[in-house]
Amino acid sequence: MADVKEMIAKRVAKELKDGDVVNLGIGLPTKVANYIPDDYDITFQSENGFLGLGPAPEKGQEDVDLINAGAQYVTIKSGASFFDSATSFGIIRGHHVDITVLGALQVDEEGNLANWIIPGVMLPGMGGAMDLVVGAKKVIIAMQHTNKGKHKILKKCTLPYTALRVVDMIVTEMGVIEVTPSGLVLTEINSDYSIDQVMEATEATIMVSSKLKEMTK
Amino acid sequence: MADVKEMIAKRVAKELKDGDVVNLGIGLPTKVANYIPDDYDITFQSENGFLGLGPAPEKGQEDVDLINAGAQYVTIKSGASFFDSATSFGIIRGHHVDITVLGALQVDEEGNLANWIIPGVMLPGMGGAMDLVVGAKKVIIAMQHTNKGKHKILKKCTLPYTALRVVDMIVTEMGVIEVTPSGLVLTEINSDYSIDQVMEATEATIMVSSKLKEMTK
Amino acid sequence: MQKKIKTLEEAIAPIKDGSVIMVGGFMGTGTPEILMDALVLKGIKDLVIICNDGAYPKRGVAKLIANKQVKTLIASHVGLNPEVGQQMDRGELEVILVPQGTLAERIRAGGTGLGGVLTPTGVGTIVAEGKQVITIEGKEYLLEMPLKADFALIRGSVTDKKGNVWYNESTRNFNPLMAMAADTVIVATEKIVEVGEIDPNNVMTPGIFVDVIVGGEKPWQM
Amino acid sequence: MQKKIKTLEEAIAPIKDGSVIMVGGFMGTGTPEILMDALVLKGIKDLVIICNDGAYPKRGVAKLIANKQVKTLIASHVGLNPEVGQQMDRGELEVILVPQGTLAERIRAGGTGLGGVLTPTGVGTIVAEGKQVITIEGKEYLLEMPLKADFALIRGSVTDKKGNVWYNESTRNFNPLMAMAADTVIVATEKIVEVGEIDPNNVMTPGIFVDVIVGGEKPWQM
Repeated sequence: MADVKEMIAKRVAKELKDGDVVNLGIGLPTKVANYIPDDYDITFQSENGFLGLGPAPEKGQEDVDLINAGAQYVTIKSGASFFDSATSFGIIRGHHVDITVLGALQVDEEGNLANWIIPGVMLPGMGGAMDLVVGAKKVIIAMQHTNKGKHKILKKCTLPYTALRVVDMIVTEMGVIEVTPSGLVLTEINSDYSIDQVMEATEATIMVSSKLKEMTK
Repeated sequence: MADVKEMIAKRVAKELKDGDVVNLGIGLPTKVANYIPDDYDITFQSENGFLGLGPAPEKGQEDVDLINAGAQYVTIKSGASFFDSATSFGIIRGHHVDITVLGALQVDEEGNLANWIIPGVMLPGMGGAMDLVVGAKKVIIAMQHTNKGKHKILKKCTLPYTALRVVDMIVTEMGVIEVTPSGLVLTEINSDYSIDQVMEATEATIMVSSKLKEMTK
Repeated sequence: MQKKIKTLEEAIAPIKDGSVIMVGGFMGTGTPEILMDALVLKGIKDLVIICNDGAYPKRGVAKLIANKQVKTLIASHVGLNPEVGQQMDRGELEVILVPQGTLAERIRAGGTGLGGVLTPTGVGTIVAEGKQVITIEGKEYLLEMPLKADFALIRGSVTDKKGNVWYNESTRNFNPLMAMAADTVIVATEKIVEVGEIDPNNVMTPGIFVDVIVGGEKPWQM
Repeated sequence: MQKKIKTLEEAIAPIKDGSVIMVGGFMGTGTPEILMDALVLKGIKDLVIICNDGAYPKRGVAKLIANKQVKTLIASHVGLNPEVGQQMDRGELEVILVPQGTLAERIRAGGTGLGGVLTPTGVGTIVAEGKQVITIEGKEYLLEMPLKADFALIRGSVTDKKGNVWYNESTRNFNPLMAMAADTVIVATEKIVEVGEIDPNNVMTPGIFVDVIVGGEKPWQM
């Protein structure tokens, strides 16, 4: 089996269309950039203030004025543009980002998302996440299906919300789940798992699409 | 007697302090720029999008990309800066303009201002005037005392308001009137006129300052 | 990369009778004149135009107004174009006047996903009619709502082939705001350059906002 | 012309215990480190710091936090500076978390005289607690209020002697917004140039906002 995170990133990458403006969260979502077809012109946004985010620089070639939202040194592509934080979040809130890919602590049947705080344990702050999920045209959650066996896809989130009814799609190592007005629908499944195994790893009610496909790995 | 408009402009200019940011309205107020001491560093704002407005260019030297808010070709001074209209009015509304000088159709005892519309007669639009008088730290009205004998300084404006309680000072060919919480106070008088003449040319109640001075011409 | 450079005709093809169109410029300076001329030629009607002003005769949006193509004009100032007043008097043109700073902020709100902004401008005046007044710490503000459009017609001084735009001097005005607030953004530009020729720091409208680039915009001939 | 260039010591002289200070930068990038160091040396306390984040140890505002000079931190993210959580747990530091886009917009509102803005961000979350919810066309928005400060500490890449500032790449972030929202604005800059050397079109913070210029800010040493 391919590395789980790489597999998830690879599947998410298929959701990106030529010409899209995309914002990738820190961690697993960042890997999505590695699976874009060469002939695609995808513009990556970095919410700290630019469009045209490129790959990490060679060691020793870092530009100290140029970091991404995860505080890593990065590069820009030709045609990039810089702006201030109000414009950056204007781009996000104003629905000019086609897709955002983020991790999650919990997602629920209504597409509600919790990914920024575990009261009493972890209080990092929401950063740009609340704006991103409210503003992006499509919100994809890329994460491992469970937290070491503990359910993350729930009937109802128990952690404080990041936002309500914002998630469009969940991609995990087990499959692809779409959030629809009638609930969660499993549309693709990793052939290493049975539908029962997916159900077991999910607290939320999941419908299985009549067109269920095999997930590419 | 010196030209009335020039005299008014000259007197208004005395209100400007070194380092001030100033926005001058179209017409008479524009002339204020001609009476600034040479050693003063005044920054003039043009609300169509820049700071550092300079004098009119020589004929034939016009730059077609560079107009002021009155649609006249202008120049910029060294150290100027350009920006978009939202930033321009952010500067105005955010109290970053020290003084604005505007004409008026009517001003009243409360410092209410009417200067943008005569219903059924003149409907030019308010342009930037409503923002300027609400946003500038000090609002000076520079105008002739009456409209060919018809009162303009009233107990209460009869024309639609530009804004309420915004005028700080009125400079006319007859004198200088300050708007205070207790009403209008004549602080300077042109020696060509008597106090009675000023009163007669003014519908509003005017108090005469105990420190009444002669207006410079 | 998608090809954004098109002919004038291709560029304005999707604009129809009744379209809501933002037009950049301040008294014509910063208005894409070749797009105005093309719309006059095309002759579509009942347009809703959002522009700072009514310009002056034979300049900018005044061309559309003179040609009776405009149903509604949302602007802050129309005093230098006598045709506006005449058409209003005859009931041919509706004019909605908005304070200039409020107009800028409403367009910005439309482009940046804000539900509205609170401004002190216009409180106690005609502008406040029909609007919600919200009092904060004893001070009154008007709730002003976002403005959006089907099209934004923008004038660039320098535009690269990805659509990154740089505006010279006072041509900038409403252009970058409108470029964020419309479904389709058409830039008529003086100069077209290769991608990378505009310093990424100095890009004023990022290319993601621009759908169509048309070359051939000229400096205004006085 | 007023002389704006001052020494570090002169520049921070008016900053006192309890001052409300906006600090530009995103995870330290774009933060004026020489001003942070000078404040640490000065040792004033009970500061209210408004900054995008808590940076990371030995960088930016983290220096002030580590030195126990901060009473309240208003930020969108504090997860990469463990000291913040520790001081919170001990009750030494109050942290007010604000979504990043809302933080930017609140600072912009403070600087541009808006009474507030309506944002969809945070609706239905902890962020909405105690805030007015306004429904427009069936959609809920939070009314978010302006933020202002006594001081803004800004990092310029290039600054002219009138105070016009140009920011390089991702150092821009909150700097131009904060420069409009504080009573006194101090810029620590890498390069000081003569007036006129920055193209007026590309000025990012107009000089009228800058009260004090301090030279000697260095590129960050990794």
